[in-house]
Amino acid sequence: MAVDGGPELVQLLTPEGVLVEHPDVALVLTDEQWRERYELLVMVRRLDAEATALQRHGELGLWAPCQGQEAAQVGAALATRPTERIFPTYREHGMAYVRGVDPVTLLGLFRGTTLGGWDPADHGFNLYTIVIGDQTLHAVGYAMGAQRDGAHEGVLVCFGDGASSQGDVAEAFVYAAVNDAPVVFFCQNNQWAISEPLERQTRIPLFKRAAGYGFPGVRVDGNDVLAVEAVVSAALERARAGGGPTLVEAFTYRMGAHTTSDDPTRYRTTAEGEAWRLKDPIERVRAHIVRSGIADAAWLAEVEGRAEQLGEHMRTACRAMPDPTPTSMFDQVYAEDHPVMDRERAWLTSYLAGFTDAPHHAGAGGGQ
Amino acid sequence: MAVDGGPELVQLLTPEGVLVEHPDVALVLTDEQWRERYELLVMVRRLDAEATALQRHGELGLWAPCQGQEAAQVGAALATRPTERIFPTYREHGMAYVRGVDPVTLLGLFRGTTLGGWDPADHGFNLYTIVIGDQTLHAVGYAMGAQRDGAHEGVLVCFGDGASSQGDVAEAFVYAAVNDAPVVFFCQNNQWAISEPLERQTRIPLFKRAAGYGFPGVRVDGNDVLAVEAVVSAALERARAGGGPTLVEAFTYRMGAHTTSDDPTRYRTTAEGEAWRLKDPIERVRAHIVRSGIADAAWLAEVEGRAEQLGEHMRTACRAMPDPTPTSMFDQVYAEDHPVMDRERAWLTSYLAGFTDAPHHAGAGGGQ
Amino acid sequence: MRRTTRVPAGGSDMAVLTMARAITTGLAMAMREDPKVLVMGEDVGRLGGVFRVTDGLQAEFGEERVIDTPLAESGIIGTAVGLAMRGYAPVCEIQFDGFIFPAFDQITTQVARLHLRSAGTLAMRIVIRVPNGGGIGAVEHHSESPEAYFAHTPGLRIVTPSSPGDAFTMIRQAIVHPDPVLFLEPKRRYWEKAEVDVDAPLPPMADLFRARVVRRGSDATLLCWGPMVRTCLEAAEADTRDLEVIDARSLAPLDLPTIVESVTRTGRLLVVHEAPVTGGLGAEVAASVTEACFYQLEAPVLRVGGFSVPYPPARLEDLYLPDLDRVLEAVDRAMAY
Amino acid sequence: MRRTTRVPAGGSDMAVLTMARAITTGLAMAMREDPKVLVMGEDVGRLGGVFRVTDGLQAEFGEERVIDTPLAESGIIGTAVGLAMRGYAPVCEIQFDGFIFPAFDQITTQVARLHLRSAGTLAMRIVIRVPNGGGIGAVEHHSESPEAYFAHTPGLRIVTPSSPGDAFTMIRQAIVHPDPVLFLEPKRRYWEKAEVDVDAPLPPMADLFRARVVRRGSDATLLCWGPMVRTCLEAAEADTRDLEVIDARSLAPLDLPTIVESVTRTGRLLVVHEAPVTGGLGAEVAASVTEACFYQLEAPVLRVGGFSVPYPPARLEDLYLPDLDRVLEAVDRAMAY
Ligand SMILES: Cc1ncc(C[n+]2csc(CCOP(=O)(O)OP(=O)(O)O)c2C)c(N)n1
Ligand SMILES: Cc1ncc(C[n+]2csc(CCOP(=O)(O)OP(=O)(O)O)c2C)c(N)n1
Ligand SMILES: [Mg+2]
Ligand SMILES: [Mg+2]
Repeated sequence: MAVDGGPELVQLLTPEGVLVEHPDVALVLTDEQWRERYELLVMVRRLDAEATALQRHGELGLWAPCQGQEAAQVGAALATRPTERIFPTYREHGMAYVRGVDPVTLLGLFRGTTLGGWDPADHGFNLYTIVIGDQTLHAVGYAMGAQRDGAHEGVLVCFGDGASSQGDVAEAFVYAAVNDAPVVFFCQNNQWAISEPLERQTRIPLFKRAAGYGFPGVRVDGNDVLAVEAVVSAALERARAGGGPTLVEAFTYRMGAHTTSDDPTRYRTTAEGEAWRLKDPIERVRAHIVRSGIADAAWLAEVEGRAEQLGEHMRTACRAMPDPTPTSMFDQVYAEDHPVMDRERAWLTSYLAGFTDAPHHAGAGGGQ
Repeated sequence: MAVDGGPELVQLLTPEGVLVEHPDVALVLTDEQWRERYELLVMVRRLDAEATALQRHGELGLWAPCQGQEAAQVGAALATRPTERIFPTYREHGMAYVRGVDPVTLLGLFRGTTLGGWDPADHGFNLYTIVIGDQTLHAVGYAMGAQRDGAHEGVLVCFGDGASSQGDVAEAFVYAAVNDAPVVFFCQNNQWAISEPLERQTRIPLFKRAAGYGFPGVRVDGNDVLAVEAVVSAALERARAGGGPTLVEAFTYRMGAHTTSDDPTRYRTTAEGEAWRLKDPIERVRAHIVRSGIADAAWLAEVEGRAEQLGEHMRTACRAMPDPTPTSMFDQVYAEDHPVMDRERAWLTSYLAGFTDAPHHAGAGGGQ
Repeated sequence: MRRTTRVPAGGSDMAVLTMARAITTGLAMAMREDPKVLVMGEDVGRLGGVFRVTDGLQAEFGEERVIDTPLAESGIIGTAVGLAMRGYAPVCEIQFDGFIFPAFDQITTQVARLHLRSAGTLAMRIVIRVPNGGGIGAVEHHSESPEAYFAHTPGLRIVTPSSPGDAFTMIRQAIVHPDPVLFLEPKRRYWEKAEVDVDAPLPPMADLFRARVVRRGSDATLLCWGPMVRTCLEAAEADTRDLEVIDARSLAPLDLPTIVESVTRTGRLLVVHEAPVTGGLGAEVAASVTEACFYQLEAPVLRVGGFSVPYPPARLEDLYLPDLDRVLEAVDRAMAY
Repeated sequence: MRRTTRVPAGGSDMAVLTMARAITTGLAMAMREDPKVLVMGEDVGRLGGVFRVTDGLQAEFGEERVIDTPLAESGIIGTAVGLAMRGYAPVCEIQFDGFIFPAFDQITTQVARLHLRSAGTLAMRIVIRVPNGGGIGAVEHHSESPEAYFAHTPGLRIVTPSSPGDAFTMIRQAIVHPDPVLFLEPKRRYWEKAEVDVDAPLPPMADLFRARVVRRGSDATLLCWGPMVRTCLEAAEADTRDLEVIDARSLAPLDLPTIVESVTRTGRLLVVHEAPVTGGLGAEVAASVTEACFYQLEAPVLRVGGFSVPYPPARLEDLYLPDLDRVLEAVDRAMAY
């Protein structure tokens, strides 16, 4: 199982928190920016832990944790402009957070009260996509639209190492390449697709896939928020300038289970997890900002306090989320009137009215 | 529009019929083998012309000509062992011929009397596949079966430049790569997918696609029967030895229409056709064997005579092909009894029996 | 096969157009009216499509609006989704009915659902044009009738014209409609001609989903659509019984009131389609109408369709497809109850 | 969640098994009996599948026979086709019903047709296992009931068990059968237990396609399958009317004689399924049975199913899915005719 990203890995901040130079890639942050990044990473980890806990307490049917991938998500999202659209999978809680999406919005899907339910235009953050790979084509189409609008906008689309095997992702590469679409394919290679290690999807590093389609591929240390931001920024800049697509492989690790329904002890070793724990994306930033005096203990404690508030907010708001009304399931299937919706809505309304007590439907059960 | 295959093109016999050396690839043929190849090329061209003529005379609903691609098809098929399976598209008439499939067998599909109708085991030649790209996965699965059987067999699968964009073909690359499947992906880049030039499918040469999946890709002069045989032989040898897949891009040209329903004058220039005519796959072999004394005029005339006989055979046999019986459409949908087939077969039989004269169904019309 | 490059603009009231040309004309009009409308698919540009339905559009609107896509159907639909998210209105061509299946996932899990998934905030203003059905002597996969798959998929609308006039109007309505619309074009009727009023204003949108009684009758109702409308009209003309013929026009939603009203008068219903009968859309019609008209029906709803086998080789297609005789044989059976 | 690695071999007569374990046991038995049988899919190997249905198989049969495939469903089915051509009998797992659509093209245009296309020379001995239906509180795409799509596709067979015993027998029969079989596993019943005779000889193949009357009754017939069998049995038990319950077991082909015989006795039929009613398999049953029993039916065949919307968020699924009350409300309506 791969732990080492190999010689092509772009890294700017080592696991020990030491800044290193790279011949092609550079990014210098102000102290304020360093603190901002640290705080984002901490908040995202907290968000994720809180949602996991909410699932354990039966408030959510499922959660897909992003622990370990915070730097990849925060760094990539920070590289985008707020007007640029992000196309997530189902695990991009960190990106959502950077974009200002209230984490509670995400919970609806996992609680079973919505199928997503947010407006992508609100924060330039597209809906979660569960069918693996589908969103890569959407992103390319969206980018083709941006080209037609004459907008110098980039588009960021996420997918996983497992997703790299899907035909739709390959078609997205083809469409992006022949159209010079301004899209950055951001693959979080977290080493696992549920129980399948990377070796079941490819025999060579994933970033090399791009070369077969005629556009650049880069492997970046996905646990290095600085390097990710730098690499994705450069790729987006290229896209905006008409240079076409780039594939960025963020080499990272899914520290937790695939979802709260999964039991990773069945298929991977704790030694692997230990090795990756040493590359933690947050620890290295803390080491750097503490060592270089950018942050002190008091400020770190403040951040912890804000993280605690976020957790509190999520708990309260999650528990308060109302169940959808029964007939809401008919309301937005079509944009315009539809006789079948009218007929079934009317039937359900009168059917439910026929019960003296509530019909015997319980809440959400398990799930995968 | 590409006419020149570029520096990576493997060529052993120039358009002028001159043998040239290549640093990595070599193949020496006996005089007998040269004559055999020449004759095959001539026969395939004749077969194709005959079928085209049969379509014009209303005997076939459609034909997909392979003119211009004879060397690619003959060379690749000759590189296989007879026990090795070939997975064609719908245009591999040349491969079928090399494998000993009676051309008349192929005609059924285009005449509208069968949906294919041959047994792939008979000549190790799989059924024509019309849905673009699907057969590439079949070939990989078949090759995985060969691995499980411990057979040191290669598999040859054909697809076109257009097909390279299909998700299934990319998935076939993934499955082949991670399984080291003994398969040779043989892409006949004939520069066109109906009316779309190669540029609509890729921005870089197609053989480079393989590198993105971690296996070798080679571009060979598809109009050079010697080079194609040499390159495909090497790739198959590698596959048999457990070296995994190879992508071979045969750089060639569709001299005719996409099918007899197509009108290429709508989308390509005659100048392009002229340029390619100078690279004709048969002319160069004739030039070589005549110049080097391998064949004389009398023998060439004999070959023409045999080609004429083939044409005659096709004409006669095609016209004699019976229409399928009405209830045959129910007979092989399932391998075992099926009540719906029984019911519908019985209904149709009694329905037809109710007519005093033949029911008014005509023969096949047009088609694409 | 060459035609002039420029698609006729409005100006003359009536034009005699083939169904193919009527669709071209409707597409051109929609593109002129709304710069967000795009046309995309395999060979739709320079070639004008294998049926020439998009002929002349690239010359008029350029390569940015009439896009020759790579050969990948999931890609056509998937990128159309993204274009729709960006405010465009892509009209996708799937070259033949049998090639829609690689895009099945994008259509059923994305196109059909994104409006709902986004709580009504995303418009999936996508039209998927599909030359549909058999009868042209083609090879396998070129003669399918996949409407039942999509009619069972909530979130999609399906319409299909049977005449040049309807084709011209319906394609324009489908493009304006905010929901995704599958637009099935009966390919064997592409070359049939009729007068089309190319200047008529666009009818109200609700008309797009209305069935039309194309022939009045009192003994039995024939419900059909697309290619089968002409077949049923010919059967009705040839028969001594007084047969009503309804062109469904919209397959999702079905215009049940119009059908039920007819069945209430005639007492007998036959549904005629090209797709295999088993699990076909005729079953839905039969089930719904029987529920609505249980006491009015004097015979069970009978289905006349393709046999429950893959579309056969071309030499058998005239036996496979419902024709005048098959329709009338079923009428005989219905009348015998 | 850990279980022992080795799957119970025969030996003891009766074992109490969950449905999931019954399928595992049947798979293991089939693999022991025939070395050509392979298992393939996402996470089926080391993990034993997300529902643990293939748990222990890779440990017993190795990685060559229990294959963790790349994450690509079209690839799973497409390579299975090739393996079948080579004489293997792949049992493919599609991880959830909602993820079968990327493989729709390979299933409908290849798996379903290659036997026919090859004039009967190729056997497509492929089983496609799909955890099916809703009721487990899952997120989108994990609760679909796509059977109607496949029942409309000639060349496929579809079976679905409703009990551990049937699951054990039917998976083995499906694997032996030379035709491609879609094997739908009612996922919300995976954990229900029953005694299974793991030593019983395999019943005749024809049994696989036979419906079973699971409860005799005289007032009305409830036809159901998979997850709805238990629901219908509970409804019948709870009700004062004498309801017959039939487990369809085979959805393609449908065992019409058994259903017709029942309806001839009861005069009323309700079809209960989870899929959306519009265009669902209930329509096919209604149309066929009405044609066969026109004079016997005292009420129209009524369909009880999912609403005609995408499967809703989990908090609404108990309202979306037919339950005891919904079934009995429909019985009320049927009895009122
Ligand atoms: C088409 C499809 N097939 C299967 C699944 C089930 N599934 C959900 S996540 C997953 C693994 C995804 O792996 P990867 O792409 O590496 O992303 P990660 O979960 O590691 O972030 C699978 C198989 C799915 N959602 N969609
Ligand atoms: C899935 C699918 N989409 C579209 C078609 C229609 N079609 C038939 S051949 C063809 C072009 C194929 O081009 P290429 O792969 O280059 O092969 P060539 O015909 O040049 O040999 C197209 C689009 C098809 N058969 N299958
Ligand atoms: Mg992963
Ligand atoms: Mg080509």
